[in-house]
Parts: sequence; C-alpha cells; structure tokens
Amino acid sequence: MSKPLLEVKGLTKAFGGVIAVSEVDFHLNEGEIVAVIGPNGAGKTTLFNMITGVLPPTSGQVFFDGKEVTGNQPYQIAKAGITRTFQNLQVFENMSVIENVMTGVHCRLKTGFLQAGLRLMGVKREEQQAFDVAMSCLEKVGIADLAFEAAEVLPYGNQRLLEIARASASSPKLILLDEPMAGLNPQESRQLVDIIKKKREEGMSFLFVEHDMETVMGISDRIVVIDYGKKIAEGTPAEIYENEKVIAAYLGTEEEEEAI
Amino acid sequence: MNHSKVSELYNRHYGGLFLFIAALVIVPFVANSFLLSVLILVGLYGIVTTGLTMLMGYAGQISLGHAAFYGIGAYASAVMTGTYGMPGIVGILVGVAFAGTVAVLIGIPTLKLKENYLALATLGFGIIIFTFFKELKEITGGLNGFFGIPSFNLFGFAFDTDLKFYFLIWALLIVGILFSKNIIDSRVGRALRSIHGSDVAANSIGVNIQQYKLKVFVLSAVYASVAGSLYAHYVTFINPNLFTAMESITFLIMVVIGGSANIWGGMIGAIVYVLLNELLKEVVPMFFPNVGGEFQIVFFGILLVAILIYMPQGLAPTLGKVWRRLAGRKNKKAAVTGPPNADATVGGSKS
Amino acid sequence: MKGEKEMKKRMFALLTAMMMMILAACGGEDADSASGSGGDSGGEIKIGSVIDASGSASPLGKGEEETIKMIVDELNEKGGIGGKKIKLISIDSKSDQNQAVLATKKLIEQEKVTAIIGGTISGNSLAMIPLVEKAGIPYLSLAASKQVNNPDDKSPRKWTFKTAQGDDVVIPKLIEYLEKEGLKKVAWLNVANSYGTSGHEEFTKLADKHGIKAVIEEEFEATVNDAKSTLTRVKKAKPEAIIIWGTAQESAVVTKNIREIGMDVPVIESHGIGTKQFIELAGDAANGVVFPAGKLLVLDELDDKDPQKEKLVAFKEAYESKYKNTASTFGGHAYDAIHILAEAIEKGGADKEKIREAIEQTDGFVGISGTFKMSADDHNGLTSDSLVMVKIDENGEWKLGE
Amino acid sequence: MELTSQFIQLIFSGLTIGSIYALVAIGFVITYNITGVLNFAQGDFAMLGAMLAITFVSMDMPMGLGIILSIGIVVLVGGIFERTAIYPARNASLPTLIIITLGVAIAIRGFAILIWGTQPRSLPPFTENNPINVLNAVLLPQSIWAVGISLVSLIAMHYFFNKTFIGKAVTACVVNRSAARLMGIKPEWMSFISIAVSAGLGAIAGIIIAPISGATYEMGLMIGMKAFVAAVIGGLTNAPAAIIGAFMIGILESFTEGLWTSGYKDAISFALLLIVLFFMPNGLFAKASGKRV
Repeated sequence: MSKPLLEVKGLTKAFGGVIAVSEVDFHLNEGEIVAVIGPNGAGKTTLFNMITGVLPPTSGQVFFDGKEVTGNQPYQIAKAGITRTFQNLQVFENMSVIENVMTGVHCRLKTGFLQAGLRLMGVKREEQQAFDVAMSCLEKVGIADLAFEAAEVLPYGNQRLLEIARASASSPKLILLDEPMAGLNPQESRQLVDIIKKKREEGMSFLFVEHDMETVMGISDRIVVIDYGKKIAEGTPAEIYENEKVIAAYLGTEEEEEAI
Repeated sequence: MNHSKVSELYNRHYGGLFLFIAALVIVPFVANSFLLSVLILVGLYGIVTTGLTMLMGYAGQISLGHAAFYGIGAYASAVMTGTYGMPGIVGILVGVAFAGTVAVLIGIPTLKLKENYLALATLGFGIIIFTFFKELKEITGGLNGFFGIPSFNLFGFAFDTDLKFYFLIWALLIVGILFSKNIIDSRVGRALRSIHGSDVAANSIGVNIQQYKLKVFVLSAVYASVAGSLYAHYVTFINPNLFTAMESITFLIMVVIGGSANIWGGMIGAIVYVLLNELLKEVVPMFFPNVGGEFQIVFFGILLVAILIYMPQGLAPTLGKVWRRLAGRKNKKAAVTGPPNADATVGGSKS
Repeated sequence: MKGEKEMKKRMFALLTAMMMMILAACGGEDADSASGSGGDSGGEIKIGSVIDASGSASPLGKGEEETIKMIVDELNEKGGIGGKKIKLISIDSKSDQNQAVLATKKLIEQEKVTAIIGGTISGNSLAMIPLVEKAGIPYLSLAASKQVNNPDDKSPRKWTFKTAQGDDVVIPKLIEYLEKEGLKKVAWLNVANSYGTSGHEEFTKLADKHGIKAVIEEEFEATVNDAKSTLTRVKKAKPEAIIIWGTAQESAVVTKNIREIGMDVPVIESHGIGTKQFIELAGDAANGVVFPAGKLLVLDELDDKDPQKEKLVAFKEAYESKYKNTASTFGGHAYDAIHILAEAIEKGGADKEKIREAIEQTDGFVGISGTFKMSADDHNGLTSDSLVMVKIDENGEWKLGE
Repeated sequence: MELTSQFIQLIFSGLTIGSIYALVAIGFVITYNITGVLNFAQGDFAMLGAMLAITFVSMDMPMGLGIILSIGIVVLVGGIFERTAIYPARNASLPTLIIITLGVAIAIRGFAILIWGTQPRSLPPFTENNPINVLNAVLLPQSIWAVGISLVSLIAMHYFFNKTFIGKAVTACVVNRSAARLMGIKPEWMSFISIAVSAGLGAIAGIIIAPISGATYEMGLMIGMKAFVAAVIGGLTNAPAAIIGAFMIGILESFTEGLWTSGYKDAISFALLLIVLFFMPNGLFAKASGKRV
C-alpha cells in the first residue's frame, strides 16, 4: 500500500486550559480496520470530532485521500468520503427508516430547491436511485423489512444498524464508528461484526472507538491506544495485548476483569 | 413484500386533491361574496403559513418575524404600482427580490442561533423592519398609510372582482403547496427534515445545514412577500400597523394550530384561525348578548391554550385520527407509522 | 398502502367539510335573515356599524358604539323612521384593519345594509372607503383624518361623509388661538400614529402662513412611559408654548413630564384629550392646559341661546343615565352620524342614491360636534366655529378658554 | 452646564424605566431557568398588578394594603397559569409553548378589558411627588421609589434563591434536575413556585409604573418585549446580568430619545438585541460557560 487513506499528524485540542488531545499521530490504510481504545475521558470522541470536522483542532493536521481536510466543515468531510455514527444515537426520528438512509445518499445526488419544487426531469430518476441504494444498504444490515417503519419506534439495536446503513449509503471510503457495540446484546454484536467485515470486503475502511475488548481484538487490523489525550501505543492486537504500557495505563487499572 | 419502488414511499396521487380543488371551484357559486372575501384572506394567510410550515415544521427553525417579509412585499407592490405606475407583476418581483435579499442578509447570522434565541432574534428583526415602514415616510407614507394601490393586473387581465381574486389566490396557494410538497418529497426535503431530526447527524452525512436553513428561510420569505403584494392590491390601503410583531405571531399561531409537520397544516391553520374568529363573532353574542368584542378575545385565548394542550402537534394529525375513528377503521399500519412526530398521519409525505 | 391512500382521500374530504363549515358559519346568518335581506323588504331598514369597541382604539370606539345603540333604540321606540324600524348590525372591528375590511364586506354583501357608520380610526376608515365607494353605499365615517373626505390622491369620495372635526377644521382653530395669544415660537410634539402625524402635516401647512414657527418638532410613542428625555431637547429650544397632539394617555404622560422638568410655558393640546381620563392621569399637571374641543365639554358655561345647547344636554343626560361612562365627543360623532343618516332616510326612503343626496344636502343640522352644512364639495360640513377653546382650570374642570 | 443637566436628566429617566424592565426581566430569567419557557405573558402580569392596585386604592383601601393584596392575587394567577397551561404542556415543542403563553396573554388582556374597560387609569404616586432638583435636572420621588423598590425586590430575590430552603431547592433544580430529585425536591413543584414568583415580580413592576405613565390593558406587550431584550443582553439565564441589561436598555432608550428621535427607539433596542445574539450569544457579561448556540 502506497499512501495511507487517512493520516493524522500532531492533532491537538485544548478546551481553555485543559488539553483533551495532545499531539496524536496515526494513519489508516485503505481497507484497514483500526480501533482507537483508551479509558473513559481519554479523548477518543474529541479525536473523532476533529477528524470529522465537528471541532476545529487547536493544532495539527488531518489528511484524507492525499488531501488536507483539517478544519473543514463536517459536510465537506462527508463529501470527501468520511462518514460516521454516533455514540449517543442520532437517528432522524422524524422520518421513516428508509428515508433516514435515503438522506445518507444526499451527497451523491444533485436535486436542488427549484428542480425539486417543479419536479423537473431527473428528479424522479434520482429519487428511484436514492431509494434503491438505501434499500440495498438496509438489506446489507438486515433491516430491510423495517424500511417503512418510523425510525423512532425501532429498538435500540436496530437504530445502531440504521445509523451504519445511513453512514454507508453515500459509499464513503471510510466510516468512523463511535462505540458501535454499546448497548447491544451479544447476538447483535456478532451480527454487527459480520456486517463490518463484509463491508470491508467491499473496500470500505473503518476507524472505530470501542470498549468491548473482544470485538476490538477480534476485528481490528491495528489498534491505537490513547490515555490522557496522548497516544501511548500502536500496533496489532497481539502487540497491544502484550504492551506493558497499555496494561499498566489502561487494561491494568480500569478494565481489569475484561482484559485478562 | 416487494419494496422496490420509490412511489410507495411518497404518496403522489392527486385524487383527493382534485376533489378539494373541485370544492374550491364550487364554493363561490354556492357561497355569498362575504364568505368569498373571508376565503381570500384565508388564502393570503395560507400562502404565508405554507412557507412558514416549510421553515418550522420541516427544517425546525422558528420565525417570529415573518410579518416583515409580508410587509416588504406589500410595500414593494404599493410603491411600484401606486407611486411609479408599474405593472403589478413588477411589484411582486421587486418584492420577492427585496424580501429574498433581506432574508439572506438577516438569515446568515440569525440562523446560526437555535430555538428561543432564534425566536427572539427574528422577533427583533421584525420590529426593526416595522420601524422602517413607519419611519421611511417619503416612501411608505409612514403611519398615515399608503392609499390608492391599484387592483392587480396581470398582462392586461384585471383581477378587479372578489371572484377573480379568489381564484387567483387559491390557485397560487395550491401551486405553492404543491411546490412545497414536491420539495418535501425529494432530496431537498429529506435534507431539511434531517436538520430538524439531528443537525449534527445531518452535517455528518454531507448536508450543508447552514445553506439549507438559509435557502428555506429565503423560500418562506418569498412566499410571504408574494402574499403581501397581493394583499396590498386586494385592500388597496396599507399601513405599518398591519405588519407588527403581533402579525408575525398570528402567522405562528396559524402554523402551530394547523400542525407544522404537515404541508397542509399551514392552510388548515389559516382556515381554522379565521373560522374561529368569525365563529366566535357569531356564537359569543348568542350566549352573552350584552358583551362586546372582549369576550371573544377571552374565548379565543382560552381556546388557543386548550387546543395546544390537548393537541400539541396541532389540528392536522388530530383531525386525521378523529376522522379514522369516526370512520370506524383501525388502520394498523397508520398506527405504527403515524406517531405524533412523523408527518405520516394525514395527507403528508408518507403513505 | 392502499388504506392510507384511502385515508388521504378522507383527509381531503375533511378539508372540504371544513370549507363547508366556514360556509355554514359565515353564511348561516345570511340564510336565517334571507327574508330580511335587501335592506328594507321586511319593513325594517338595516344599518351597519363598524366600530373599534375593543383593541387600542376602544377608548374612542366604546362610546361610539354605545351611542349608536342608544339612538337606534330611541328611534325605534318612537316608531322608527317613516314607519320602518331600524335594524342595527354592529360589528366590532377590534382596532384592526383586516377586521374592518371584513366587517364592511359582510355588511355590504351579506347583510345588504342600506348605510354604514363607522371606522373609528382613520386607518380603518381609509381601508373601508374603497369598498363602500365601489358598492355605492352611503357611509358616515367617525374618524378625523382629512384624507377621509378630502384625500390628497383625489380618489372618489362620492358616498363617504364624515362627522368628526378633521384636522383641516381643528388646526385652524389652534392657529387662531396661537395668533390671538401672540405665541409665535412654539414646540410641536405629536404622537407617532396617524392621528398625530396628520395633525402635524396640517399644522406645518398652515403655521408658516400665519407667522408661527415651530422651533422644535418631535414625536413620541403612543406607549410612552417617560418623555423627559425628549423634553430635555424641547427645553433647550426655549419655545414660548408647547403643542402636544395626541390622545389621552400618552398626552397625559408628556404633560406631566413637562411640568416635572420645570417648564412653565403654556401647554396647548389636541381635541384628543377631551376625556376625564386625561385629567385623572395627568393630575395637577393638567391644570392650565388649553385645547380645542366640541362644546359638549363646557356645556354648563354655554349660553342658553347657543343652538347646540339643548341637544347637548339631552345627549349627555340620556347617555349618562343609560351607561355608566361620561358622554364623550367621540360618542357625539356617532350621535351626529346616526341622526344625519336618519334624517336622510326620512327624506330619501330606502333608496341609497336618494339617501346619499339627502346627506349631501344636509344644511343646518344641529348636532353634538356643531352645525353641519354639507355640500358636494364638503362632505364634512363643519367649520372652526363648531369648536371652542377649552381650558382645564385649577380644580381640574373644563372651562371655556376664550 | 446645560449639557450636564440634560445628561443627568437622561440618566434619571433611563434608570426609572430600566427598573421596570429589570423586574419583568428577572421574572423571565427565573421562569426560563426553571421551565425553559419563554413566557410572553410576563408583561401582562405587570398589567394585572397595576390594574388591581388601582382598583383597590380607588376602593379607599390603604395603599400599602392594596399593593400587597394585588401582588398576592397576581402571584396566585401566576400559579394557576402554571398549573393549567404550562405544566400540562411541559413536553410540547418550542413554538407550541410560545403560543400557549401568548394564548394566556391574550386571554388575560381580554379579561382586563372585561373588568376594567379600555380607558387608561392611573394610580396616585406613593408619596408627595414634588420634583427634586439635582444639578438642574429633575428627579421625582416616584422615580426613587421605582428604582428603590426594584432594587429591594431584586435583593430579596437573591436572598430567596440563595438562603431560603425553597429558594435553594429551586436553584438546585436549575443546576441539576435529577440530583435535585434524588434529594427529594420535586422539579414540577419548583416550576410552580418560579412562575408564581415571576408573576409577583411582574405585578410589582406594573404597580411602580402606574403612577408614572398610567395603566391600560395592553401595557404588558411592550414592557414584556423590552424585558426580553434586557434578559437576552444579560444572557437569558443570569439574573444579575439581566438587571444590568435592563438598566442599559432603559438608559439607551432615554439617550436615543433625548439626543436623536423617539421613532427609532424600539429599533435601536432590538438592534442591540441582535448584536448581542450574533456576537455574544451568552450575553454581554458571560463567563465562558454553557453554549447557547
């Protein structure tokens, strides 16, 4: 692999005097699944928010697909090919399931106010296209039968799947998953792991934050460990598993029982 | 189950609409002309509230300043046709251009605000524009008002009777609603609704939320401006007091009682609002023959509160439910897809 | 899916039903009174009134509405006009232009009235005029603005008449007083609404001709709480007198403030303060204020030979015994309007054109606001003679100020 | 010298009006903090207070008693308003809640016409009202009353919310609703108290201004709007800042009128509102705290 898909250089975020993320470097190659782990409050979500443009970094750079995207707006980053899911679910509760995913196709379509309002030629075709893409995304996550339900009545696990379907609808190169397993039962977790693996085979890459070590160890190609805003280790699951710094800082303290 | 067609998602069948249009066409021939003028007013309000429904119900942005755009349209037409003797269409276009520009200028900073703060900012903006209507006396005639606005004339066809005006207004309203509905049932509509649903999520999948908010704000301003222009031609006399904060609030009341999560809600709200006022005028004196208009005011206030406490989503969804119950149908599907927040319940985008 | 399409159809049916409901609501009256429509066919004459009995103009409108009701009752007790009872349809326009327009349309097209009285404030009157002119209905406005009967844009006023003293009648009276008192450098303050601004326009037009100069011209809000800020500038301009053109509440605030900041120049105000509320609100500051007004206010001082005296006493007694309020000059406008109309109907019968002509020929009708002499050019028929200058004395009573 | 006296005069006028705005603005802030509702009926509580006091005084009741009685009644009205209109709709959307408070405002105005009519009414000044001369500017005892009473009420509010048990409970609800619930405080009950107290403050404002400008049934509208501006300038959640905002608006208005024209007075106040919202959304005096946009 020549150039990494995503490259993060010296990324730093300070809130007032508090430094939430400090000088973090890492990269992600095309087709990779990379996990970011660390104790609660280590700065993982802040890191995600900087990559996706929700928060402007205090310093440092983000490169995606060879271009610098530092400080871009979230919608610009989405157009560039990075989408995400949210730790606390952000499903559009005022829409049906299929419409949620069709909204995800947004940046692949062109219809504007005037074309839409006048229902000009092409609108209908685009609608059908959005519908087809959305349906196939729903099928891939296995909730196509719920397409016409209101999103807000979906059970928690299905809402997680819906978010992933929505994030993948625009065929992004990279999807960021913020604690995708939180709140899922073991069966749902396994289902999600399968979906992620299948999507990877289609060429998508994943960067994700997760506490469930079983999942992390199971599907990650590499793991980045963050503590107190700093990167303290990076490597394959096997390397991380044996890294003493990680064990001391993280596995050894908070998540003892889960880790070993 | 074979969900392969988008047409199953959005109801784009117009059978019901034709029925409604047929009723609109019949009304003038069975109603007296007072009713006609009431309906003209309803139609004018309906145009404003349809635009406002797009802004509030779909994009989730509140405005307490739309009387300003209504007024801009009215004064643009008054000045263009009354002062400069231009054709009516010029007045409307100037109003649209003016209102649109003002909406862009004010929308860029204002639409970054949320909820209560947005409400107060738009309220303030409306009051500032009102002050200009009042103080720019050379142009607007100030508080003395602007009189002598000619009746509306489109390419030589004069809309000089209530009947002609009625058809003009309601045709425009129906076109306006269909235009809005087309937008709602498209990529643009989903983008707008996604902002209402979750703006961070909308942003993260590529929706430029500031731009969409601004565009829908401009759209609603244009609707209001067109209605204002036609209103000026209809009454031929306008003054700044028609465009106060209270008028903006009246528009908001119509949208909310109609039900903002439904594109027909704005029109329903306008009908109900005017109907309620007229009804109170008839009914209150029957029970309290010796009291004046104040009793109507009291009743109106209380009814407003009661409606909203019992139907916080406005009348449109509730009317649908009542109707279904009356018809004795238990529509299981609708029960699932028709929660209060979704616009699925009646006449809306989902079917 | 199909069920919901069905549902949508029903939704539209429901909308249609709602339209029918309005129809019923607005048209119901029409159906009930169909036999009486046409104005006079049922042995009665329908007269409509559109008055701001609520809303911001209601301090004026309330008295007007009550007066009209009272006079109509009186006339009917006497057997009506020419043997026909009067049916009054009174609509409250709530100080709102749209309400006034709708009410007028309702009176014309649904109730089919023979004549209309009303339009408490100028804005509402001006909005009503195009409708009555188009429909050809005799209309008597109660509002003051000169635009009502003598518009700048020369739009038609064939059917429109006015019983209130307009600015073109009141301002000359004011100027006359200023000249007599030798007050040449005055401060002009008017309330920021059409009442105040149209007074201002007329004043500007006339003042120069009479060598009167406004050294400072200011506006104040109708909702003013404290005008001392504005008055600091007035004080600096050192006027010989201050003219305040507004209605009771805001004028009272300004009048109080003038005295509070220690200015003791004469204060001259408009006929809009001719209510007891002004004196009550302004307290001692009201003392010494001079204003032009109808003779109703100084009834006791009027010469017994004054042609109006008898009418004024009768009106005041009748009104005050029936309602708990004091009779006001605004009620007086309504009194004059209904009586002029009644006389015209007496002459012209139920024919609108004949009624119009009869109103236009009103000559020597003695009313509350003065003696009316109308003509094709003058649809008001009042002159400055109908006014007197009233002074509020040290006991807070109205006295003749001339 | 003349400029100085004009300047002082303008400040006096500004402070008098500012004190009225302050009382109503505090009511907004309290209500908003506890319930999240922008109460458009707040100004109408002022109107009710003024009208009731005028009625009692005209019935030859001693003024002090009349005033206390009218404040009490308005507090009660505020409480009823909370129970019947705000509480049942507490989960409704923002526009719905705004319209509900507007509906109540409309109804209150209607009742006021029904009871008191539409004529303006006045209340005698609290004490002899002979102007006091300060450097050629005039200060009225009633203005001193206005500023004094509003400051005393504000200090009393401060005491109430920081020192008394009920007050602390209310404050706790603002800070952390669920924690307050764990301590056995019912947030629903606090909403009741906060709106009742706000109504009382509004009543005081109305009673203070009645001798200055008279009272009409529709006086609440403009007072309410201006108090909104004051509250937003202060950040909408910060009571002391809202007071400063109120006095600023009062003084800004009096200077606009005194040095320029009264026609643009409202526009200037609301332009300030927009500037604050755009550039300092946490209010003019914000400490970098919660995000408002």
